Amino acid sequence: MLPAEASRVADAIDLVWLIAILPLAAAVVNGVLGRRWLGKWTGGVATVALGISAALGVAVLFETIGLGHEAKRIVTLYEWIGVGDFHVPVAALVDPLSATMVTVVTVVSFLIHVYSNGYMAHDRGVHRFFTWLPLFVFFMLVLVLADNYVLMFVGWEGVGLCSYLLIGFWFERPEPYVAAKKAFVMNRIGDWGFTIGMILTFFTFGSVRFGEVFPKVAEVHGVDPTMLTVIALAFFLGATGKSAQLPLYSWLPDAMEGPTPVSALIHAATMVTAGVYLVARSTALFAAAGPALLVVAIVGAATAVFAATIAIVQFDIKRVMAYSTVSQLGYMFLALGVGAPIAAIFHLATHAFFKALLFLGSGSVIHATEEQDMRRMGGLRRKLPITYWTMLLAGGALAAIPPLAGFWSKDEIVGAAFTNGYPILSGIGVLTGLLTAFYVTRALYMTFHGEPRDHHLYEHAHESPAVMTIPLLLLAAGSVLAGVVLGFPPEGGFVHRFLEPAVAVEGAAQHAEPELVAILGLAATSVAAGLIGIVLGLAMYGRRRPDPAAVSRAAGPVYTLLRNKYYVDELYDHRFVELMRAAFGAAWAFDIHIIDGIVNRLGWVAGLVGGGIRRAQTGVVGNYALSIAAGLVLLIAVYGGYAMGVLRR
Amino acid sequence: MLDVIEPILFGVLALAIVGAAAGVVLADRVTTSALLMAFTFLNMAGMFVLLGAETIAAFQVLIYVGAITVLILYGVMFTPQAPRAYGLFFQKQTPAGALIAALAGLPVMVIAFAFRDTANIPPRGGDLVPLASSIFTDFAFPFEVASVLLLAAMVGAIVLVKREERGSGSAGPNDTTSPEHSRAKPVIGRARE
Amino acid sequence: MTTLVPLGAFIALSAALFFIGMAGVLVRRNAVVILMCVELMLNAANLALVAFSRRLGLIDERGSVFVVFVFVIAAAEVAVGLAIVLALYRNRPTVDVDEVREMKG
Amino acid sequence: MAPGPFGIDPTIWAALRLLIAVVLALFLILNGALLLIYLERKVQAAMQDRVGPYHVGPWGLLQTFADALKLIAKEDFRAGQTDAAFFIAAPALVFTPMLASLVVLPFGPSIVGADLNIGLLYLATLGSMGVLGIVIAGWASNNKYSLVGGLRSAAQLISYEVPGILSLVTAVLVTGSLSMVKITETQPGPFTNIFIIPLAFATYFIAALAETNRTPFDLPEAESELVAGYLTEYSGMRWGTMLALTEYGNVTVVCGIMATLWFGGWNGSGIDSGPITGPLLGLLWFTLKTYAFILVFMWVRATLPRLRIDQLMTFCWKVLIPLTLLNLAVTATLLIAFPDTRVPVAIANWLLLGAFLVGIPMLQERRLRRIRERLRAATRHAVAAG
Repeated sequence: MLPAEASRVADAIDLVWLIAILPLAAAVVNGVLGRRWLGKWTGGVATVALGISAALGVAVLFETIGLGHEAKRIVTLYEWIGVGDFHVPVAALVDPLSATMVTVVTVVSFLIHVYSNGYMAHDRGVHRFFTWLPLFVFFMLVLVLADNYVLMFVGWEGVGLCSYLLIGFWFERPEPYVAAKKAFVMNRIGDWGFTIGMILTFFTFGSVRFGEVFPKVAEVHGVDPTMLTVIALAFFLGATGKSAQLPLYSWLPDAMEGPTPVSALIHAATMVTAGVYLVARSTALFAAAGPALLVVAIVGAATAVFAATIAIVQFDIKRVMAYSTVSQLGYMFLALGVGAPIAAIFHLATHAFFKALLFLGSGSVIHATEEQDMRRMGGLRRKLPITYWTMLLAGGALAAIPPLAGFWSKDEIVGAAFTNGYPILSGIGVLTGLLTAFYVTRALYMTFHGEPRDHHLYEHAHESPAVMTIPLLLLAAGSVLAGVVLGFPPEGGFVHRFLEPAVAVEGAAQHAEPELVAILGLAATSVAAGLIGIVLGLAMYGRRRPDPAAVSRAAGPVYTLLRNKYYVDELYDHRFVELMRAAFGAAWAFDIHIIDGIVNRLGWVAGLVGGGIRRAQTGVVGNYALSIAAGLVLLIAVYGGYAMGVLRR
Repeated sequence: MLDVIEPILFGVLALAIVGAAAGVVLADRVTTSALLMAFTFLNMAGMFVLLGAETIAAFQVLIYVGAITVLILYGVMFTPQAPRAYGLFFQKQTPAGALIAALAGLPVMVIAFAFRDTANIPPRGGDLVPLASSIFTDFAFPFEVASVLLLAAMVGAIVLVKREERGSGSAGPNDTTSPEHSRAKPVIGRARE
Repeated sequence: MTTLVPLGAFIALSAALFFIGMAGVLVRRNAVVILMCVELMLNAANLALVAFSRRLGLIDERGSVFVVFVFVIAAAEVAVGLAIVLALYRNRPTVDVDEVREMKG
Repeated sequence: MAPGPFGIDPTIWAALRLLIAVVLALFLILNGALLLIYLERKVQAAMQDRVGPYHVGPWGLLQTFADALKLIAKEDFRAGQTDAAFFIAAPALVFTPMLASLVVLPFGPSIVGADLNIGLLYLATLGSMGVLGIVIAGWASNNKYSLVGGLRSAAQLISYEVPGILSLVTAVLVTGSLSMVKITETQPGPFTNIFIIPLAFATYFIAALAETNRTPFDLPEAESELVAGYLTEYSGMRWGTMLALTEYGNVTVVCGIMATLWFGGWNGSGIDSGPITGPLLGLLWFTLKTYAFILVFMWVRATLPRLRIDQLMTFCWKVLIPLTLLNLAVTATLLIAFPDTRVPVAIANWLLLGAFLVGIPMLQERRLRRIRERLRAATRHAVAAG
């Protein structure tokens, strides 16, 4: 507790640490007692804990809103590392940005926990699941609430670990743990970037605390811009790893091997947005480092369109969602890049809702049909009405159909890109919007409409239990309303007024006054693009003209390229991996021959010395006692000498 | 006439203590030593009474005579003292030990007499309340630690003495005395070759 | 009321007892006897403590408190020590400390 | 130190009182022992529907005197291999503490040898000293029965000291003093400690039975297993000292402690009726209470069978000590919580006592059932094996 706040009466913000501790407690309880005693009840434990922390999260959010513009408070628990001038307190930074993130994380997590109670009910490892999922939430909250890079890194690694554990949850089958390994390794590359950025930050600014770093950035002739750029790019590398951007995106689609709630929570709503959060949090840094921002924007845009094109041709419903996630994250980075962090966070929030909903919906479909391949589905809307309608809403939101949530946020990104002077990027955004609308239509149509292609499957399909559908409905409400409530009117909505102080930095070009015409034009364009995409999708998959098969045949090589995801995985495997092998081989040889060699020599010397000394160890207790007594006599002699003045100090 | 009682008591007790202690060291049979030790402790309790520490005296008898001596007698009786073919003392280090003890002891005893002043004594048994209060207030934490120590000692003693049923390898001594114990210093052994 | 015996007498007695015990520890080869001698040394320490706490006339019996702790230590020591002796005796029928030198370096 | 009456120098007065107390105690013990033995035999006889001693003197009153004479007149015999010094020292070692412990027993108002303000601690201390003599006796008579008996007895006494002392401490917590006289004075009314801490009384009663080697805890001299335990090699007046005097003296002492701590000691009607009659009445009350408990001891002896050594230890370490510890903790907590009323303590204690009386038999029942099942399974297995 900072001295300034010592006098203030405690309130929700002072309890903010509790939000993070509760999931941890749940994880510990389930981890210790789960296997033997709790069993199925672990779900209950975790859900209750998450419920409480979600309530607290909302409370914190409202309180932060109440605080208005000076809403920035640091709740220090204790000092974790204090070495010289390197201080790492365990402290929570509560400001609009983190409050928003906390709310999104806790609420979505809570809903997904509720959902998981139904989804994982029949799984043998349910206690493992409910140990790691709350643990993940804990680390995510640490990441979000951290007031310095080191603590943030703790959460960063923690969520990586949990995602590894949860992707490989069904480790009996080969694919999951291969995917888990892949995700972990790729995240490691990103984490390496993060580490570099952290170290450089400390050496440059002499601190890792946001509150101390950013002001130093702001002052004009503080540090040389190249260093800033390096730091920013290093952090951005970490962001690409965690948020599955080019070139480190390819683990995310494979991560779909995990249970669907995991995909929804970790790989759609929360963890993958950590990168976005990192960049948004470091807005001051990035804004000061000009070229870095451009890189961010370009990478984001490229990822967006790239992933969208792949998503078009996937047949696994979850993989479609995965690539869509990648491309939406691309949007967010685009927004960050063009200097509209608020839009990015806004899109993050809305996306969290509707993408989680899409995943949970597809999860409910999978739960109903034991099938992920859309080619064997179809006509399911009669069987799964709730799932169908909720997913339809979410799809609309994803396709940016007004007035659904996605429209507002995505429109703002495109608009920001345009008004801030990146017309090409905003064009790419619009194009991506078209593609997005197309593949989401395709996915929904193939799943729910048309004639059932697999009657056996169709017969056995059944609507999910209430414990799974209720979260769907709540999320649907979220993905319908979030946009209007937060983002209306555009560029001046509540979210802007709220987030303004958190990300405001001079030099960030987000105050370019947009004129109404441009806004409306852009909105119209993106909506038009979305509608085109939808119409196209309906045309192709609804009444088969043009017939998708024909189209794919027509665009043969392109189609194969897309089907194989641009051969990125193969590229990685063949080039990089071999390269790494060679390098590490050399390192290994060095370690064995030089390092170990030295250690062995030293050990040998120690052995010689010991061999000499050990003669003193006669093994007879009496002798030892004798030596002790001799020491005592010496002691007495010395003190006696002092006492009698024979010796003097 | 009461003025002589106390020095006389002190003298008697002191003689008894020193004599019995010497007996403990020199006695041929272990049981004798044990009993003499108990006797020493009893006289020491008398010393404490003389110093006006009745509570301590009571504890002294309770613990040393009542518990420790009996325990030691147990030890004596569970380890039958086989008739020795050799002497009572170490061959080599006995003179050295005695010499060291004397060297250290005599000057200390001489110096000790530097304390000329006399001890002031609370009314009889008056040390009970202050003792208790200071143990449970200022020394509460050491007290707890001591209790933990006792617990640890109890468990350790039980584990050490317990015969291991069906190889629940709890008895440490097997390891210290087993012949393959020489494996325990491989590095040095190899380094010497 | 004060003792008529000078404090030094008590201290000297305690020293004598202590060094007798030490001599015993040094010269005897029987483990049990060595334990007893250690007890003697501890007890000598007790006497010194009580005597000094008397001399300083502390009202809260600091010295006696430490005596109580010494009791605890003594009890623990004798319990564990005897346990070791018994365990040792079980493996080789001797209680003479100089016949046990497996720890010889 | 209070100035003595009749203008005697206080120290001398204290010495005088000590002398009086010792004489009184010796008298009480020596005659008391004879009386008690007679009483025991009579009571046992009555309970077993026999007549008991009736030849010597009216109703056989002089029987035990005759026995004492016989013991004294016996030859001072010592078996060959015994260890003379220890063998002779042992009876003294057990007899002395018992005698010394009579010093602090408050027989009546101003009939106390010495009112130490650590009196109870003193008693516990002396109680623990007796063990030494028994071990020595067992060891010195160089006889395996004696040795085993001595070791058993020592183990038993040391083990049962713990619950005994813990129970005493509970009582001390309630009365707030270690001085026997003060303890007596704190409970003048009819509502003595027994109504406040009955559980402590029960536990102490059991522990006292064990500490005095009375049935059902008289394992050390279990004829059926080890002839007469540590007494095997003893005969004549040594045996008399050891068994008759010491054992019955100890019984008297513990019963006196019980009477003092839980039943108000000398308190009774008319103890302040005068400088002479008051003390005498107090003495009367104290003696009555004490002998009541002694009779209970005899009753127990006539009723209960002897335990097995492992049952003895199990009961002490797994039942009695945890119970007393719990009781102590609860009492202390409640005393701290409600410093000015004893009612919560009383309630808690009665509840615990009820739990004890109900729970122990149930646990025992369960254990027995489990053992029977195991046996049955074992036999079945054996049969199956062929």
